[in-house]
Amino acid sequence: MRDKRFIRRAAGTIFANGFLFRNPVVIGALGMYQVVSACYSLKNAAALSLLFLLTAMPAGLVMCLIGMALPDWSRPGAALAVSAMFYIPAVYILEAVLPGAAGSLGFAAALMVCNSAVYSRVEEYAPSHVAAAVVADIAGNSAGFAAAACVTAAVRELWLSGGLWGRQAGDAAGGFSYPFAGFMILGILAALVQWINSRRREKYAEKKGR
Amino acid sequence: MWKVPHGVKLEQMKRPSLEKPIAALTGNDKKQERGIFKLPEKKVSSPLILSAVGQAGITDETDGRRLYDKLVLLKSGKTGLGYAARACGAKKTAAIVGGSAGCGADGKVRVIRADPSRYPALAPAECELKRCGSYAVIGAQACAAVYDAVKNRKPQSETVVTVAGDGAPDWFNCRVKIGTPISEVLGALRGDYSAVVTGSSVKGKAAKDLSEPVRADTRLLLVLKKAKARSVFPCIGCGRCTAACTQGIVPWAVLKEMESGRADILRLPNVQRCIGCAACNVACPSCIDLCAAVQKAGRLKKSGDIYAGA
Amino acid sequence: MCAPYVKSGPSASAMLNQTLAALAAMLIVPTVRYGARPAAMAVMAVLTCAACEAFCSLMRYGKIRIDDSSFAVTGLTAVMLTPVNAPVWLPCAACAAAQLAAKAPFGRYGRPPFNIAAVAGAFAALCWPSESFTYMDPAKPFTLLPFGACEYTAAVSPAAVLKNGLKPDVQPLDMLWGTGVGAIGTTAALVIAACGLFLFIRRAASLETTVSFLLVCALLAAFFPRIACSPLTSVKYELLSGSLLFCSVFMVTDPSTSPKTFAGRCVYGALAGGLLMAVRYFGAFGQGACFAVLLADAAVPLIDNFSFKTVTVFGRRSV
Amino acid sequence: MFYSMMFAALLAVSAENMFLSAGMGFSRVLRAARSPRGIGPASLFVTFFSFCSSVEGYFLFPLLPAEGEKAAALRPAVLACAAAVTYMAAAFVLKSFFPGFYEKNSRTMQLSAINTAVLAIPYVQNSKGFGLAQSAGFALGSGLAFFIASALAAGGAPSCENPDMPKAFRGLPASLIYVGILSMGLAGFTGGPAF
Repeated sequence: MRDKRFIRRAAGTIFANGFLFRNPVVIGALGMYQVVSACYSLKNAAALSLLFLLTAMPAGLVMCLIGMALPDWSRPGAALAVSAMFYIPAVYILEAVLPGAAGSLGFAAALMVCNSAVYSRVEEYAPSHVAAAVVADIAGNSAGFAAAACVTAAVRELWLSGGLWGRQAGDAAGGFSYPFAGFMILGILAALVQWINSRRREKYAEKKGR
Repeated sequence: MWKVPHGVKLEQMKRPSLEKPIAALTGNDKKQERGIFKLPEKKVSSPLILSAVGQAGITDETDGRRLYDKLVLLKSGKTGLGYAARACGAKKTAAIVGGSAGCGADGKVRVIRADPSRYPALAPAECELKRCGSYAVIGAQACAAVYDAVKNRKPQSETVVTVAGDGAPDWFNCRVKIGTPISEVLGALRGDYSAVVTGSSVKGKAAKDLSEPVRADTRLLLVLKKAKARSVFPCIGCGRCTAACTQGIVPWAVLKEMESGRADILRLPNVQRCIGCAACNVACPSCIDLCAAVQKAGRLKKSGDIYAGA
Repeated sequence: MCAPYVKSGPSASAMLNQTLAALAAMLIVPTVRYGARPAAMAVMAVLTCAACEAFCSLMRYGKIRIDDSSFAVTGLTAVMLTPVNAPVWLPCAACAAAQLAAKAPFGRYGRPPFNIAAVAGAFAALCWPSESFTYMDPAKPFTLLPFGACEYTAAVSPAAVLKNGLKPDVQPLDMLWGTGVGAIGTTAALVIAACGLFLFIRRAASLETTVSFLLVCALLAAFFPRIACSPLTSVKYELLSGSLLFCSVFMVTDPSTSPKTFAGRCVYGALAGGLLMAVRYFGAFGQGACFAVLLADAAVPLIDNFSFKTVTVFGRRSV
Repeated sequence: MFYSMMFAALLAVSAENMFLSAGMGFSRVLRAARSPRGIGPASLFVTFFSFCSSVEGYFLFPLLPAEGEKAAALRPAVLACAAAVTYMAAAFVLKSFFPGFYEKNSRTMQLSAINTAVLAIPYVQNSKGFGLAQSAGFALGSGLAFFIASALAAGGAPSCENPDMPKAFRGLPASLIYVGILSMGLAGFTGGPAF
């Protein structure tokens, strides 16, 4: 009973870290390509986030099972291959949810296989942790990726077409959909999260002090 | 590389007033006149001069140090005998002369020219002197005091102070007793001034109150109309500090390195040479205290630990 | 108040103010020719920059603290690079974006690694290409209100004509007087030269950067002419068209974003010139100055490191 | 032939610099910039692996479906598997023949073998219709592009953590903005997104 609660709390912490405090995109600087150059409409962002989750979750679980059995030198390749395997069903599910999304995203979607955020979860974290932790971590990181992607996309779509969810995924237009804008928005987001972290640290220090 | 004359050009506060005659500041004999002291023998010899200098308590005005210490240091110097005349039996003597002024030296004295319009004026001359082994630069007033001490056994009791600055209508030199309050020196001065700076215009410090005594190394009283505060900017990268430095230091790079938090002593060349002349501060358009940074870097380099800059 | 009590050479704020004065002088000719609109644009842009500056300092220090005039320089430079018939909000928006995204994160004047005005120009060119590249023909009749819409006949700037590989129908010497088609501050070559002279004499701008910049541009124009004409004509057209001259005097010479050694500044100027001609030849816009300056600024830290090494290794160790 | 190769390389370095103008594999760039000594080896690895992946792409693309969901699903999977096999082969060879070298560089090697930019090359050369020579040139050029991007990011690092800037922006946020401005400058060449 107690360790159940412990596990739940630990899972909560891991999720929170992945989602905000150690956000893979704005703090870890991982997997920025999709956010920067493809997230100029909310539909793109949603599609990419879904792909992230559907690719990373099963691949992470598999690597959690077999990861330790593999020799070190082959683990990265194996991780890539595994996520490639699970990318195929992910695309079909995505097509069912948002028709035409994968095609219109072009290779922004295709490169989700080797997105360094997915890769770092699957290759570094999963093999050396228990399944519950892996699930919490990947869920948290997917949420974090989705948050970063959606905020970036929302800002840019509002700037470009004054509305949300209106633009068809894939049609690029206007300067603000170029990568530089994505980089700048990400930078400001990253500053925001850093500020939150520093405030947290101060509060923690005060608590320690008292 | 393109040639830039090193050091910085200053509008001279002191030099124009040097042509003026030295007026003795009259009155105030309250200060106790220290008496004639005794010396063992008549004939002038190295130990005699040394003891005379010691007893006269002469301070060298160029760098406020006790002349006795300077001489003894030189005498016991690892490189053998140095400059300080017969006190320590020097081989050579030379006079560092600014501009065309005062080359009344007869043929015996070697004359080193120093450009007085550049700051620091002494640095090139000292570089020349470095080549002839260990040396010391002794101020004219100190030399006069030595003569006084040796010939008629008088301790150093007075010094020559120049009063200059935009707050002083007429600049003048006066011979004052050491310990006279600044206010008495400025007593004769008409004109409104808000700040008085003792010491040089580059490194001197503003006098807290005018009752501060004149010390043996107080050469200049800079009287300023108004103390204008300057705002400090970040480095704007004009590179003037490099041209100003006489020691081949690159102050902007040193500052950048020290700011980076991970100062690497391998990327701090020449900083140990800094003579603290603060010419870089004068040149800096952003009013950054580069000199302090360079000397911090020098200490860091001496201490020798790689990542102490953090 | 503390030592030193004497300074040699102008202070940083004095240099900024001199640049500001030069830019203000640049504003006279357009105001005389086009009425109040350029002045209004300039005022609005400068006010926007000031507002952004105040906002940032408020966010950071909790009080409004503006201790240099670099924001005004940014605003005026950005205005100089916009066509007079462009909407007034264009330079303002560009300046606001540049101030908030490219200056505030890096600190006060001297810290930002990129030329803020160049960021503003590039931002405007990328986000509103049509507004920032439609020029009016000053020869045809026009009505320009200080604010609001204005009627004019559009014309193609010599830079765009060259971009299309054609020969501008204006004599090179006519480009000197600022009667040509182009952005507000970039057409009057003689005024630019005069302001540049002022800045060089007052040591607010470094001559060597401009010289190497112009030299490289001229060489490239002479050896690879875009239009069928003699090398000299090509050089005249390339140098006098677009914002090249303005950039050479007011943008590449900004001390805070240019290298700190003489040799470094020469290399920087050459690099910027090469990049500018590259953007003109292969780029998407006829107006390449801002992009070239941005790319050259990115190389400054490397140039500085290298030149610092050379200074300390081969240079004088001591006097 | 040679000229088209060089032109593709130049393209990869300047206008279509995958790392700076599109932010592909950018986590690797920042990582390399953090330790400037590692930039050289990393970019050598990137060059090698992008060359491999461009060759694979050149030969695999015709075999894969070109249209529809199947393409969207199968292409990436197959190409990724190919890249994984390449990496494993390289790692195995290095490990068995140059163990010391492998020990020192294994991390750098896997990070430069498995990243977005390397796997993007087949798509780029497909969308641009490159021939074999151009693909090879583009791959080599992107190695150089990685080097340049890392060098620029490393050079910008000091100004991204100077003592004068707001605390919140110190470090990564500032360098993200730095790179944003840089890619803005590069956009002047293409006038839009490169890919």
